[in-house]
Amino acid sequence: MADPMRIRAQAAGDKATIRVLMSHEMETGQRKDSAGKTIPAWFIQEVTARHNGKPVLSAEWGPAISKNPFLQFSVKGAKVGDKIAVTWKDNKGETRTDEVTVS
Amino acid sequence: MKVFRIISAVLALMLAAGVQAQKTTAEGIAEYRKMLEDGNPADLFEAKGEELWKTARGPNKVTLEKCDLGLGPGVVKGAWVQLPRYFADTQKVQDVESRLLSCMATLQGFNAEELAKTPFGRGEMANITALATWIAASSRGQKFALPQSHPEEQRFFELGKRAFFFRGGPMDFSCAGCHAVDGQRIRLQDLPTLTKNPGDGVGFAAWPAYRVSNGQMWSMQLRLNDCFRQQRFPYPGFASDLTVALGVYMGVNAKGAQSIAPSIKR
Amino acid sequence: MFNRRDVLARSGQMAALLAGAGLLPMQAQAAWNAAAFEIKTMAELAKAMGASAPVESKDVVVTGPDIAENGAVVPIGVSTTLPGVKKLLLLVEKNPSVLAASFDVTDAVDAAFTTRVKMGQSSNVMAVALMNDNRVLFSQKEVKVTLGGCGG
Amino acid sequence: MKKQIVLTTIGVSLVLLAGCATGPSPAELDQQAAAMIKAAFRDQGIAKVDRIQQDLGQSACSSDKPPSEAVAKQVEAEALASIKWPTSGQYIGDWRAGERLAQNGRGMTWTDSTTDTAANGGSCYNCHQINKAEISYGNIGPSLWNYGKLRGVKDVTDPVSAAIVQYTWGKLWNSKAYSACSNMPRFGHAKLLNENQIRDIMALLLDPKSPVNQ
Repeated sequence: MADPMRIRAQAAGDKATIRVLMSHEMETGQRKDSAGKTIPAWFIQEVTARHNGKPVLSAEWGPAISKNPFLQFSVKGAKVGDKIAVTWKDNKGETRTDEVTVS
Repeated sequence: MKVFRIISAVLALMLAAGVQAQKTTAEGIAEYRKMLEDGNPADLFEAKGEELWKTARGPNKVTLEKCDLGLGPGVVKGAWVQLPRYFADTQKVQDVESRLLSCMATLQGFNAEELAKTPFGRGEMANITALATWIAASSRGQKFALPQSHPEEQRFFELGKRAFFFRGGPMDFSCAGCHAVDGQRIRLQDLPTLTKNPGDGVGFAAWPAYRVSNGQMWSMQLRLNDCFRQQRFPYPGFASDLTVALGVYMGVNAKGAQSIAPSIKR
Repeated sequence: MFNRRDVLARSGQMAALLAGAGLLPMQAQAAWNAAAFEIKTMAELAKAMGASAPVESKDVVVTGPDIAENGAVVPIGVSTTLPGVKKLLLLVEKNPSVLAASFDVTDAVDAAFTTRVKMGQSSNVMAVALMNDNRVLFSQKEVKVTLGGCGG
Repeated sequence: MKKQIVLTTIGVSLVLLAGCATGPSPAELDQQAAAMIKAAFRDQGIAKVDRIQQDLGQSACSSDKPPSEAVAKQVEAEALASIKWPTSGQYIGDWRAGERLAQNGRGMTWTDSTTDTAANGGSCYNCHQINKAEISYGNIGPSLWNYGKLRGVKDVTDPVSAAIVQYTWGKLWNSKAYSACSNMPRFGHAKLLNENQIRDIMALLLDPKSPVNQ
């Protein structure tokens, strides 16, 4: 199973800044191993976020996003104590969701 | 007409960009590094390390919570900035990774020799790196103060110093060749002076670090291992006396330097 | 410096890119948009022309370092303060696949996203805003990728 | 592992023998350090443990103090005598190939598959500014921008340039001939680069047509 994400959600004014680190190889499918064999592509394709269960963000990624991806965005109206959940899904169909409380 | 307006706006922007590009290379690199500081993937390894410390594992199915990192069983905070140090139970000077080998063997029942032979980034070695990352992070902001009271600690400092200046290999390189003079660079990479305290969060006080070039978490053992690779030396044993002695030399020299580990590096 | 023809050519390329990527006109996407991420080169894109010409706009912002010490991790932000933005795209011109990321903008989030991309070489990076009224606005910035370390 | 344990034990007993107050003498520490270094390394790929057997120059330059003048002179004399001058007196190759070698920092590590010089770069930009167009350069060595031009080289075959051409070849072949503890590798002597590769780097530095001399 994939390692957990690290999510920080900090409220400031009328919104909360969300910073996410995801544990993922983000293999492009263009690299070769030491034996000269192409390493198959393996990367996160979809990222979604929910604020207290309501979808607020959806993104599509390609393999150009760096290994162990970082994403920062702001959710309007999110207050201290609210829940922010982030989900990713990769091209192998693996998925992971983690949730934090806004502080 | 609209097109012309757009074009002139674009040209104005291009001119502005031209002025901006006057920045020096060093300033540009500094700006790049600054941008990466917030959101260091080392956090992922730190979290994994904490989890591993508290999880019952190994043949004995116990946690590492009774492991003594030098400040007493289970004390993690503050331990990092006093390592490597002498441990009476093993009668050895040990760095954090050497010490983790001992704890994983005696408490959890792992085979230390097998662990030490595991390649970096694989299996239990990846776990040791994550543990070291968390242990280092637990002393973030503290100043290095390696003990030098035990004769073995003093001896390891002297041995480490000699190893630091040891010149060899097909390119005649030593640690000192790149890390004994202020202000030196390889390509654009600044080289910390490790024969003295190079400053807060520089050199010894910056590792473990997340390496963006390969997306790996690098412990001090791996850092030294790759230094020797680049020096064109043969392969140094994991947690060997040589690598621990180099840690003592650099750590003692870094006395008073504030630890920022885990950091993020090129 | 860019002359008028370059600017127009760039707009044309941008339009071609977006049309080829199935992003112009706007379409509902249920699944990951494979076509968008399969675009390999600007030349390939030049074949398919269409849609309203994208224009550079100072209201669309792409942020990033002037110099990246390592192309494996280049921090890039895309944002706009304009109302009525539907999607924000992050493009790296000289990557094998130019589209790096696409963000759907809802009322619940700021149209501002920061992530990190891989760059194989020095290149322009672009933020592209697809607006509700079908305008396409973009801005760009050059990022130099240097060779760091010993190269060994 | 076994070896290390034995060595540690020896180390501890040495400390005990020397008495609690003083600890081992500098000479004893030198010996212990040598043993520690020997015990730590193992072969990996092309990087064999014989690489840490030091020659005179390496051991003379392995402390925080420079060697005595006599030793330095000896190292330099031996290095100078070791220089192989180019066959048929041909010193200059192709600066374009030289630039590629200067950019290339690869070769000779345990992750490289061969010690063949064809697999190696010159690593020049790691330590030197050379062509100003390359902004990513190191500063452990001096800037080599305008190397030939500053030294008045207008024609590399002109006898007035012979001295600087020969010195440059010698420096690339065995840098220790001119400075016993030079940080620069001995590219020819240590078989890091072959004659043709050194000719190409010579051209990068000395050819009036090279971008370095514009």
